[in-house]
Formats: sequence, structure tokens, C-alpha cells
Amino acid sequence: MDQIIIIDTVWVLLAAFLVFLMQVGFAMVEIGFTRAKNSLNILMKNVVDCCTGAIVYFIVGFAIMFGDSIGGLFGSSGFFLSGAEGFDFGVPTLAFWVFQAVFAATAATIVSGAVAERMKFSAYILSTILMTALIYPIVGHWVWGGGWLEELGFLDFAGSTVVHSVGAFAAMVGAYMVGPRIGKYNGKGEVNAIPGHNIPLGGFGVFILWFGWFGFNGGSTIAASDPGLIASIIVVTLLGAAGGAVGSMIFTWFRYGKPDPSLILNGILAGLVGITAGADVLDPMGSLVVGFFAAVVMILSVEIFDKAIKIDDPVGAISVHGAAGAFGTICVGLFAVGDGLFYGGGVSLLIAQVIGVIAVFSWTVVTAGIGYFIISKIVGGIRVSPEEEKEGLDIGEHGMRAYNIIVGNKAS
Amino acid sequence: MDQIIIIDTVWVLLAAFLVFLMQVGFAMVEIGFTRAKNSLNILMKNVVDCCTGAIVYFIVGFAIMFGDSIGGLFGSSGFFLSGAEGFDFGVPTLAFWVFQAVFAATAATIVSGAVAERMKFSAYILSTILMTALIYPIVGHWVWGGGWLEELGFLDFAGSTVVHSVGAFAAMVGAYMVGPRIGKYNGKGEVNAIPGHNIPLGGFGVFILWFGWFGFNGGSTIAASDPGLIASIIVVTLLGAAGGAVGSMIFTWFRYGKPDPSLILNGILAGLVGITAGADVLDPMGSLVVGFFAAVVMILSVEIFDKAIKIDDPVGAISVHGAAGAFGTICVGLFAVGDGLFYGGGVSLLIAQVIGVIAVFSWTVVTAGIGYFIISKIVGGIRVSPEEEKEGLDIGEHGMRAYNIIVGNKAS
Amino acid sequence: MDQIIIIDTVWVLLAAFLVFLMQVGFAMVEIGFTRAKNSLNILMKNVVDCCTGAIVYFIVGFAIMFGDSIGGLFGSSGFFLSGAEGFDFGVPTLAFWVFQAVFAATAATIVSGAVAERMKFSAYILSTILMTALIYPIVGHWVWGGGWLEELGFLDFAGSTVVHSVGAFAAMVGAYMVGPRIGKYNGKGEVNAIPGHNIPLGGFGVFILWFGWFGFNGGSTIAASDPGLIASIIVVTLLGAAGGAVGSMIFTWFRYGKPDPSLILNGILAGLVGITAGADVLDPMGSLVVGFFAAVVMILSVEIFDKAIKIDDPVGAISVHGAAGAFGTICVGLFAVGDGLFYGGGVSLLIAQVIGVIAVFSWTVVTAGIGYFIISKIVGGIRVSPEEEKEGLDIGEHGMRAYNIIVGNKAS
Amino acid sequence: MKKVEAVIRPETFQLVKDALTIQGLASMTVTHVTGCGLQGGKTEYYRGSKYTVNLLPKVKIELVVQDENLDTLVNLIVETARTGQIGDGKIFVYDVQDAVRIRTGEKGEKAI
Amino acid sequence: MKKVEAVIRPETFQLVKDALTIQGLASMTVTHVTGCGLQGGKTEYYRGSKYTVNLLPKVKIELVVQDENLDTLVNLIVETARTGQIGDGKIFVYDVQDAVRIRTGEKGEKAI
Amino acid sequence: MKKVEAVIRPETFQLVKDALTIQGLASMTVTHVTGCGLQGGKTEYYRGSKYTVNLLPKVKIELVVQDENLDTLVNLIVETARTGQIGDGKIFVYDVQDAVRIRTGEKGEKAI
Ligand SMILES: Nc1ncnc2c1ncn2[C@@H]1O[C@H](COP(=O)(O)OP(=O)(O)O)[C@@H](O)[C@H]1O
Ligand SMILES: Nc1ncnc2c1ncn2[C@@H]1O[C@H](COP(=O)(O)OP(=O)(O)O)[C@@H](O)[C@H]1O
Ligand SMILES: Nc1ncnc2c1ncn2[C@@H]1O[C@H](COP(=O)(O)OP(=O)(O)O)[C@@H](O)[C@H]1O
Repeated sequence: MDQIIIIDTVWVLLAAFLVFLMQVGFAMVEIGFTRAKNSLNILMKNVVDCCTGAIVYFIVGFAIMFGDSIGGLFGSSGFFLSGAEGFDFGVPTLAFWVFQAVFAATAATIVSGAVAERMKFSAYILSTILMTALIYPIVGHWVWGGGWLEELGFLDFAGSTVVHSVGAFAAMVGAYMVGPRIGKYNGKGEVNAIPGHNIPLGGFGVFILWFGWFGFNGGSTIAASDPGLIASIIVVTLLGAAGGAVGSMIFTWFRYGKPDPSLILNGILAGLVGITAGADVLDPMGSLVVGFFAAVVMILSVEIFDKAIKIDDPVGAISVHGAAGAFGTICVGLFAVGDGLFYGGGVSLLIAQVIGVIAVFSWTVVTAGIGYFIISKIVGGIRVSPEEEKEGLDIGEHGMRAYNIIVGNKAS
Repeated sequence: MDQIIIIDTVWVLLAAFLVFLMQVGFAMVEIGFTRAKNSLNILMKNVVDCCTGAIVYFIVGFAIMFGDSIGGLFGSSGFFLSGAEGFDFGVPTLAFWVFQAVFAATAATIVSGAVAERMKFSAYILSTILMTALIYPIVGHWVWGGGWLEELGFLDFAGSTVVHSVGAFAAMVGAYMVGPRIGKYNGKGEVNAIPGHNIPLGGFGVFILWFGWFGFNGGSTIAASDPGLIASIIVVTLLGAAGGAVGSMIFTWFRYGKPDPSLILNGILAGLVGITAGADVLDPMGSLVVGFFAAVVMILSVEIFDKAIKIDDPVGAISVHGAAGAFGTICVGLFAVGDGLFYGGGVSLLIAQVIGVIAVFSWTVVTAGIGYFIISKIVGGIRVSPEEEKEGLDIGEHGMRAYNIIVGNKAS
Repeated sequence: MDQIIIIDTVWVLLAAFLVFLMQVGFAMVEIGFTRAKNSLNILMKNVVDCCTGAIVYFIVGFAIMFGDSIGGLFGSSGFFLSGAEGFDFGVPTLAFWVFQAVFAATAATIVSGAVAERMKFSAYILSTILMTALIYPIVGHWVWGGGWLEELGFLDFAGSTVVHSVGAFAAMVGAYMVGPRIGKYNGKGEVNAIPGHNIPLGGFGVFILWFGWFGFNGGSTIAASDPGLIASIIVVTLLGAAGGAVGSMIFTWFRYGKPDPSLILNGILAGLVGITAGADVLDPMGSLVVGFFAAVVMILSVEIFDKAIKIDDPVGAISVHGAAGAFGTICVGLFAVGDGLFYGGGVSLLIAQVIGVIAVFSWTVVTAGIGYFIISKIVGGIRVSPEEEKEGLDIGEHGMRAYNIIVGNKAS
Repeated sequence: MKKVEAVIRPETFQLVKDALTIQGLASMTVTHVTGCGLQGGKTEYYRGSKYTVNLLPKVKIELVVQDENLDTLVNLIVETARTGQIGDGKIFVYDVQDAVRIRTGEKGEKAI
Repeated sequence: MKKVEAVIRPETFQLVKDALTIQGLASMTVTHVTGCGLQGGKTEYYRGSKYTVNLLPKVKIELVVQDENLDTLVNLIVETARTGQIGDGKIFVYDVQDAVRIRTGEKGEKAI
Repeated sequence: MKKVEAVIRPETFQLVKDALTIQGLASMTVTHVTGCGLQGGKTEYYRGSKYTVNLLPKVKIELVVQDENLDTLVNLIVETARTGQIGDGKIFVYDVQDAVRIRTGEKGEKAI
């Protein structure tokens, strides 16, 4: 008995470390896919969302997510981790908290990619507080904390919706409200591509994210005690990403004539986001299929947001985490071994999945919208001035350059 | 009983994650040691070999490597992981599979460095399929799947030969058949050095590879249940690499007058490749010695391939994984505590080791040669056009640049 | 019983891997925060301190640190790990050794940042040998090997003082004796800022260091058997760093008008160094507070060293590891749950902490001073020539450039 | 033939280029440079030390044009690159003795 | 004295340099630039959006030579840098009023 | 008006710039270039192969000045950039036909 808790704790903590490392993966992807003049600002946003996020989640978020439920809507105990003794998550409450805290930071950090290169640093910090104190924990409560969606039978094993879509939907609202980057659309509304300054760096970030994802999905059991299950989850995580890579490679090769590196990298992530909701109930073949099509959905979504909806998302966060996340969550209703429609399980799970996605979308869009509106009032607009945007936020927000060739600086 | 399986599974899965992370290490080394105009192509090759490789290994490779043996030559059951229940590897079959899948991807990815900057993307994908479906699994079957080399007493604990040399021998054939990069040799056949564009990046990759190697060797027990053994394996892995670094530092300092950073980085890898075959049977002192001389062998091999054999290998993959791998495998016959010649064990092990290396070399060179020949027929030559090579494969194969300073792009 | 050792060994080894990975984190921070012309030299210093360090610690260091104590001053058995059977650390001696070896390498590598861009490669290698053979192991013996400070009741759980301060104090002596970089101070003694050439790279390094720190603190229990304790240690490690980030953000925002990216990155590290001594006895709130103020102390220390003491420390190693380390060690006497002054524990612990810091400072400064003096005699001065320094140590020490755009090289 | 060398702000480059393209004067060579003039440099902080970045990033455009296009060109650049703040940059005009189009070997005005 | 400024393809640079070295005209200053001319730019895709890279990478070589070497030099560059495809680049020739070798202080033709 | 173009060692740039600032000649445009001249290149090793880096990093400074400042400027550069070793660099002087300050539209000498 005792020893199982030790093994479970070791597994959950190690998984949490891997999830934590995803922060640097996100930073690399976002910096690589944007322009050099904003690199430090993006780095700082990633640093601050993970640090502020952890603190806020410690003070408020965890209590709202896992505290005693008020009507299945939100939790109400455990602020500042007080009363930690009262909780029982199998592993020590602090171990469970660490795992949840890095999840919260992940949800928060998704936003930074979509609003990159133009949102004020101060506005971003406030939005991070809102995400980790309220928007994310409430959804978490609904699905994982004993809330109404859990009651309904909605399944989201490791958070395609709870973590990724919540981040992405908030990102969508943020990117919409802050507006497209100067120069992204020309007078006629056509897209001017703004290539990232270091795509290989983005690639390294994707590999690190994938590495972290093994912890993200593997640790979501909060136990190692069923070795067959965790092994299966890891297989799904490996093959889902591989399916996403191959899907995006083939799809872009046909569609644009060449295999597009930046979209293949996004395709891996889309595959991962896609299989995350059903990582415990997909079989290897199912994970390949879901990963493959999650990547295709993501690419179409990138085009739609870029060209039709005209929300400027420099790194594709909305499509990768939102579109592929919703797709993957719904796919659980189709591909879950046992309960999925394609596996002879009927439509009831599928319906629960659709309801869950809609509910989370509505909640996130509305609260994020109100949130950014209030933040805008507090800091006097969420967007930097056009001059600052043109010169780069590194100078404007931090008075420093990311890359320096040093000639001619003087003490002053 | 039960709990041991849990611990073993946790260990094997975590080790597999570390081995997986080696993919980004390889990508960094290969990108850093080549020119900026080919960075995306190399990144994509690394992405695709690991993703395609995992899928192919799921469909075919694993069955050939670990399925019921046909005459000790190849396996024949377990395609698509079907009949997974029938296998018994101590840990759950899926856990074992994940560990083996990332090994297969490692063998495949070694090739990309040697053929970098000139092989077609399509040809490379096909060669990866060949590697993970056939060339590597057959050797794996011989040595680890109950095949004839295992019968013979050939020892290769974690794959100096099975993984690294197979990758390197195939890489040698590929690099030979694709020919040297334009400009590598001048009219008189002298070497024109083509320095990599970001050596520190290569250094980061080497550290990450080393980190992954702890999983590579440590996990090859497929069990944590002998803590003294895994601890010893890790010590060997640490000291072997350290020996390789010191060996290459001293050797280049004497030979070229200065300690050569790129060869010291390669030296760490050579040390690691060298001790991998005997990681379970070397003692700390033995690992230092084997690592040290593996690095020296590697450096001499780099010179020979560059100047005498004239096979152009931009990152030194053939020498690091092939020469040091063969050297290390043979050293098991000398340094194995108990059975090694220097430890009073006679020559029988040594002879088995030599036979194993020769057999694997012959198999790999022949099949890879035939393979590239067929691939060349399929895709119309395995090499890009000289114009494309000069402009860089990033533009030619992917229509995109790795690094962008953005002025003057327009929608079109 | 048996199984607990297996779990403990798995935990300690995995923790050691994470600590090992900190080497690449250090390399990234130091390379990012300095100029491009010295990148390879810094990389090589990091490679060599970790490789030479491991070997030296194997031969000598470990014996001095954990061998039979001579009067509480130094150990005297276990050279070359001989007599390993005689030791009992709970886990296998080799597992314990690996964990200790990567700690020794960490202490050594701290020096390279402070003396970067001007110390000779040969002098640096010798100083590394001194660190890992003598300076660090002696302190380690005092505090962790049954020595006199342990007797006294001095607490330094994971090495704020033993590892970080020892590295930093030696770094301070080295940086002082090698002198400031050319151009750091103008004729009037004013500081000329010399910005690092790739700050985002430094940021990635900080994230990787933080990741490694989970192993650094978590593994210092040398056991997983108290899951509540290791979970608590990880929470402290997460919140301490977060506190450091927020502390440095707020402090620099007030002090310099903008949140300073390079100091926020240092602030995370200062937070981590700060909570390391008390990671097992701090509560979450205490870790936030200690992390926050460790960052403030670090920033003030950076200013003092730069402007008043005028020791040139390109990456802030002295302030991050030394000032924050001493601060954090003393804070154990204030914030330790139970024994700390603020938690009703009286002043006896506080006094022990202060004595420990002073003793370690004195020992390290004196031995490092003598050491560098002798090294200077051996290699003819520890500093490269002004010409070499201006051109960069990459060319001078290694005959190679870190970054290459290749036109116009010729065989010769 | 004249060579017009304009050192302008990176931010205004796109505007200038678009304007030149419309006028059919789009043949140019572009270099990333740094420069200082009246613009005194910017005070930044690095790790607690104030310092002045004397050399600010600029874009240098070089265009070789026929004499009759000179004024149009100069005026166009002045109009599109001006923000009115110090640091807008300078235009310098030089005489060109000859031009050769490498592809065809054509010389003189035809080569531009 | 004349200054020859050649903007050529990066791919041909090595050939040009070798040819110049053989002729003993190897003193030069080289800059990485981008440019556009007749060559309309290249259409590339980025994340599903087509776009034109108007400015393509080029290498600018500057050589100051004595008047009598001018023709040899120009011809040599034209010959070695030509591929016949649009984008081969241009050569411009300017008059140089004076040259100084910093090391010795020598002026004029001796300084080249 | 004259344009002074100095190709110097990166190491000496700061000295030159300080000297020019003191003389009030601090308006300049700076480019990172590579170059070769008498300085034969440096032999380096890469992975066991000896090779010559023919093109060494240099800094190019361009300053447009009034005719009367020409000599002061050239002398100042020669003095501060000289180390006496091969590779110190060269100064070239060109005639400038016109200058325009973009911010104000001023032309000629006033614009410098
Ligand atoms: N005399 C000069 N010679 C060379 N370049 C110059 C000269 N004057 C200005 N420049 C270039 O023009 C840029 C802008 O000049 P500045 O004086 O700051 O702006 P403004 O013309 O608006 O006063 C400088 O950064 C420098 O690159
Ligand atoms: N009038 C010009 N002024 C300045 N640079 C030019 C001019 N014309 C061409 N160039 C430079 O030469 C390069 C090649 O010119 P392009 O017209 O594309 O080739 P081609 O000469 O073969 O027609 C351009 O990218 C640009 O850098
Ligand atoms: N004729 C020339 N044309 C253009 N640039 C030149 C010329 N001669 C020298 N340079 C530039 O000056 C730099 C230094 O010249 P070099 O001949 O090596 O030094 P020194 O003048 O001391 O003999 C070269 O690297 C090159 O950039």
C-alpha cells in the first residue's frame, strides 16, 4: 500500500517536471516563429505567466478548481493550500498540486503566442492572473473537480479541452481584441506573411513540447499503479504526434506543392493536442488516425483564421490548441475503445463531448472578453503604440535588445 | 511481484522519454555543424525519420525484430502490435515497444547527418522506411530478438553495434552514393573545410544527447530491479563520455596545436557510443579507458574518411557511430569484467564480438546499397540538383528560409 | 525493504540526470550573456569542467568528501571508488556517487561564467581540478560528510552554500585576480555595459536550470521513501523560483523604470539558490518570501560588484550563487518551520547558519586565492593577451569560430 | 548616371520600397547598417548599468538611376521616409561612371 | 583610381574570388546585402500564405583598383559571375579621389 | 562634400569613434563587412582539416563631411586605427554630389 504511494508520487512529480519543461518549449516556438525585435518580450511573457501563474494558482486557482464544490460550478476551499490535509488525491496533496500548477501555467502560456508582438506586457500579466485564478480553474472544476460536466459523462483525460482549448479560446479573444500586427494585412485585406526569424528554434521547441507531453498525458493518471495503462498512454502520445507530422506533411505537400516546415511542426503539436483528451481510451490505430486528422483540421483552421476571420495569430496557437483540441475532444466520442461510436458505443458519449466543448467555448470566450475589456480600462489599452510596435517591444517594454553585436556602446 | 513491474515500467518509460529527447539533440548537432541554408531541411529530416520511423516500426519493424524467430534470422509475428498479449518482456509489451521504437528512430536518424545538405527529402524518407522496417530490425533480431548472434554469445548491451553502427554503416553507404557536397574537394582532391554555421548549437545538442544516453543505457536493462546494476551502468555512461572528452581534447591539442571544439564534442559522443555495448560489464576504470580511445579512433576515422576515402560526412556520423561503435563493441571482448581478455576471460568473447561486427557491417552495407539504388530509381536520383544545392535545400525542398530578417515581403 | 531501495535508486538516478542537464543550462546562460567571439571557449569550459570534474571527483574528490573523517575536517578513504562496498548511503554507492559527481561539476561550472571572456583555457582546466579535488569536497565533508559544521547543527539541505556559494566565492576570487574585461570600465572607472549577444538563449538556459533544480533539490533526500517530503521540496522549488522572478520584476521595474529581462532571468536563479538550503524545511509561503528577497539581494549585489567593488562578472554568477546563496542559507535560521527564528525556534540555528557561511567563505577565498596564484605560475599568467581578448578567445584558444557564414574559405 | 544612397529608419523601409515600386524605380541594393548622427543614441539599461546605444539600426538603400530620374527619386524618398523626428536619415548622391549588367554584358545606361 | 562595386549571386562569389586572386586583384571588401532588380522576387509559402520575397540575398564586392586594371577586372567579374539567368547582378564603377593605407599612412595609388 | 570610407579592424572601432566624437565628426554609418588585402587570411582547423579564412571581419565606417574637414578626418582615422600590423585597413575618399536631410528636406552642406 505505502509503497504504491511512493511510486505514484515519484511518477507524478517526474511527470510534473516534464510538463514544466514545456514552458521553454513554448518560449522557443513563440520566439522562433516571430520577429527578432520582440524576442525578449515573448521570453518575459513566458517567464511571467509561469511564475505569476504558479503563485496565483497557489493562492486562488487550486481552491476554485478542487475545493468543495458549490453546485458543481466552482470549488470553495483550499486557498493558499490551507486545509491540504483534508484532500485525498491518492498522492500527497502537494504532489498533486505541483502537477496541477504546471497545467495551469500551460493553459496560461498558450495565450502569449497568439497575442505576440503587440500586446502590452502589463496587460499580459493581468490576463495571466485572470486565466490562472478564474477562467481555467472553473473549467477544471467542471471537468476534473467533480463539477457538472464530469457528472454529465464528458471525458477529457488530460485536457485537450480543459487546458489547450481554454488557452486557445482565450487566445482567440485576446488576438481579436488586440487586433492584427501592423503590416499583416495590406490595404486590400490580403495576408502579408510575416515569417518567423528562427524556424529551427521553433522546431527544437516542438521536440521539447513533445517530450513534455509524455509527462502531460502519462502523469494525468496521477498514478503509476496500472503499468499497462500508462504504457498505452505513452504509445498513444508517440503515435498521435507521429500521425500529426505525417498528416501535415502529406496535406501541405499536396496543397502548397512542398512539405511546409512550420506547418509540419504545428502538425506534431496538433496531433498531440488531438489525442490528449482520449489518451487513456484510444488504441494505437485510433491515435494515428486522430493525430493525422487533427493536423489537417489545424491547417485548414490556420487558413480560415488568417484569410477569412482575419484574426492574426503569429504562431497558430488558436488552431493548434483550439481547433485541434475541440476536434480531439469530440473524437473521443468516436474513437474511444468501448464507448466511442466507431467502436460500437453509441452516440451518448459523442453528445456529451459536443456539449462539453460548446460549454467551455462559451464560458471562456465570454469571460476572456469581459476580462480583456476590464484590463484594457486598467492599463489604458491592451496594445502598445504603433511606434513601439514598429521598433519592437524589446526596446519599448524592456529597454534591451535580444541579440547584440557590440560596437559603440558607452557608459552614460 | 506486482510492484516490481510497476517500478520497472516507470523506469523503462522514463528511459524511453530520454531516448526520445535525443532526437532534438541530433537535430541540433546536425543543424549546428552544417550551413544555414540547409537548416530547415535537416530539421524536417529529423522530424520525419522519428515520426515515420515510429509508424513503420509499429506496422512492421517490431514484428521482424521481436516476433517468433524464423531460423534465428528474422521475426515473423506482432505486426501492428497484434498479439501483444502473447509477448513477455517483463514489463507490459506496449512499454517495451515504446522503448524499442525510440531506439529504431535513433538508428534511422544517424543517417541524416552524413547525407545532409544534398540528399533529396523524398529519398531520405524512403531510406528511413527501409531502415526501420528492415535493416535495423533484422540486426536487432540477430542480437536481441533471439537470433543467431545472440546464440553465438555476441554481446551488445545497449546497441553500440545494433543501433549506432547500423545507422553509421547505412549512413556511410548513403554518403558515398550521394557523393560529396559541391565545394568539399577542390580540383586537386584537397579538402575544403565547410564549417558549420552554429557550433554552440551543436554543443547544446551533444549535452542533450548525453542526457538522453542515460536513458539509452540505463533503460536497456528493461528493469530497475537490480539497483546496483543500473547505478553501475550510469557511472559507466558518465565516465565513458568524460573519457571521450578528455581523450579528444588531449589528442587534438597535440595533433592540431589547439583543443578542437567540434572534435571534442564529437569525442563525447564517441566515448558514449564506445561504452554502450559494454555498459553493463565495464567497470569505471574500463569505461574511462574505452571512452578515451573511442574518441581517438573517431578522430583518426574522421581524417581517413575526409582525406583518404573521401566520403563527405558533414557531422562525422560515420566515425562517431560507426568507427567508435565497432571499436567499443570489440572492446567488450577486452574489458568486460569477467569475460574480457584483459580481465582474464580468454579470447572466445573477443572472437564473438569481431564476428558480430563483421556480420552487421556486411548486412547493413549490402542492404543499404541495394536500398539506395532502388530508391534512386524511384525518385529519379537521390541527390538534389546543383542549383538547388547551391541555393540551399530549404528553398528548394521546402520553399522557406530558416532565418529571416524581415523587410520587403509582400502578399502575392 | 528491498523494493524501497529500488525506488530510491530510481529517484536518485533520475534526479542526477536532471542535475547533469544543468550543465547545458549553464552553458546557454553563459554563452547568451557574453559576446559571440567567445562562445566556443565558454562552451569548451563547460564541457571540460563537467568531464574533468567527474574524473577528478572519481579519483580524489569523493574520498575527501565522504571517506572516513579525519577530525571532522576531511575524508580519507574511497579513492577511485575503491572500498565502495564499505559505504552505506541507503542507495547503492555508485548511485550516490553519480548524484554527488554531478553536484561537484555544478560547483565547478559556476566559476566559468564569472571569469568568461578572458581567462586562459589551460588555467581554467587547472582551477576545475582544484575545485573538484579539494575546495568543494572539503566543504562538502564539513556539512554533509560528517564534518564539524554538521556537528555544529549547520543546515544546508541541497547546497545553497556547499555547492552554489563555494562555486561563487571561488568565482569571485578568480574574477578579481583575472581582472575586468578590456572596455568594461572607462578611464573614469564608470561601467561600460557589455551586453550579451543572445539573451533569449540565456532564458532557455534558465528554464533548463530550473528544470534541473527539481532534481537538485528533490534528489538531495537520497530517497523517495517519504513522498510527502519530496512533494513539499518540489513545491518549495517551484514557488521559490516564482518568487525570485516576481521579486526581480517588481524591483527592476521600480528601480530602472522597466522590467529588466536579464535580471529577471537571474532573479529566477537567485530564488532557486535562495531556497536550496532550506528546501526541506520551508513552507510554501516561506519559499515565496525567501525567493523574492533572494532576487532583490542578488540585484543589489550585482550593482555593488559592478560599480563599487568593480569585480567584473559577465553573467552575475557571484551575486546569483554567492550573495543569494549566503542569504538563503541564513534565511534557514529565520524561516525553517520549527527551528527558524520567525517560526518560534530561537536563534541557535541562525547562529549556526551564520558561522557556516563565514567558515565556508573564508576557506574558499583563501584556498582559491592560493590556487589561482599557483596556477598563474604554472601557465604563465591566468589571462590571455589583450590581442587575443580583443579578437576573441574562440580564435585564440581554439582556432575556430562559433558562427560562420561561409564564403571564401580555401583548403590550405 | 547617379547613385542615390539613402540611410533610413527600418520602420519606414517598406513604405519607401512600395513607393519606389509604383514609380518603377524598384532596382536597389539593401544593407542593414547602424548609424549615428544628430540622434544622440538611446539610453538603455543592461543589468543595472545605464548605457547609450550610440549606433542605432538603419537600413541603407542604394539605387543607381539615370540622371533624369534623380529628382523624382530623391523627393519620393524624402516624402515617404520622413517622420519629422530626429533620426529620419540622410540621402547622398554620387556620380556613377559606368554600369554593367552581368547577365548580358550591356554597359552604361542600358544596364541600369 | 576607380572603385568597382559588383552585386552578385552568393553562389558565384567563390568563383569570382578565385579568378580575381589568380589575377592578383584580391584586395576587396565584401558585404552581405539583399537586392531586387528585374528579378521579380521569389514566391514562397509561409504557413499557408503565399508571399513574394522581393529582396534576395546577394553579395556585394567592392574593389578599388588602378585605372589600368579597371577593364580586366570588370571583364573578369562579368565572365565568372554570369549564369545567364535573371538575377546575375550588376557592376557599378565610381571615381575614387584618394586612398590611404592606414598601416603606413601611404596615400594615392601606392595605397591600393 | 566628400565621403570618407574607412575599412578598419573591429578592435579599433571604438577608439576611432571616440576620437571622432571629440572632434565633433560623429555622424556616420557603420557596416559589418569582411575583407581581404595584403593580409593573407588566417589558417584555422576545422575537424582536422586545415583551411584559410581569407575574409576577415572588418568594420566599414562611412562619413560624409565638408571638404575642409577632410584632412582632419583622414588623419584622425589613420592615427587611431593604426596598430602597425598588416590588416589595419584602408581609407577611400569619394566626391559627393549632394546630400539631403530627410527630416527637414535641407540640401547640400547644411544637410550633413
Ligand atoms: N555625415 C554623415 N555621414 C554618413 N552617414 C550619416 C551622416 N549623417 C547621418 N548619417 C546617417 O543617417 C542616420 C540618421 O541621421 P540623424 O542625424 O540621426 O538624423 P536626422 O537626419 O533626422 O538628423 C545616421 O544614423 C547615420 O547612419
Ligand atoms: N539600379 C540598381 N541600383 C542598385 N542595385 C541594383 C540596381 N539594379 C540591380 N541591382 C542589384 O543587382 C541585383 C541583380 O539585379 P537583377 O536586375 O535582378 O539582375 P539582372 O541584372 O540579371 O537583370 C539586384 O538584386 C540588386 O541588388
Ligand atoms: N583595394 C581595395 N579595395 C577594397 N577594399 C580593400 C582594398 N584593399 C584593402 N581593402 C580592405 O582593407 C582591409 C585591410 O587591408 P590589408 O591589405 O589586409 O591591410 P593593410 O592595409 O594593413 O595592408 C581588407 O580586409 C579589405 O576589407
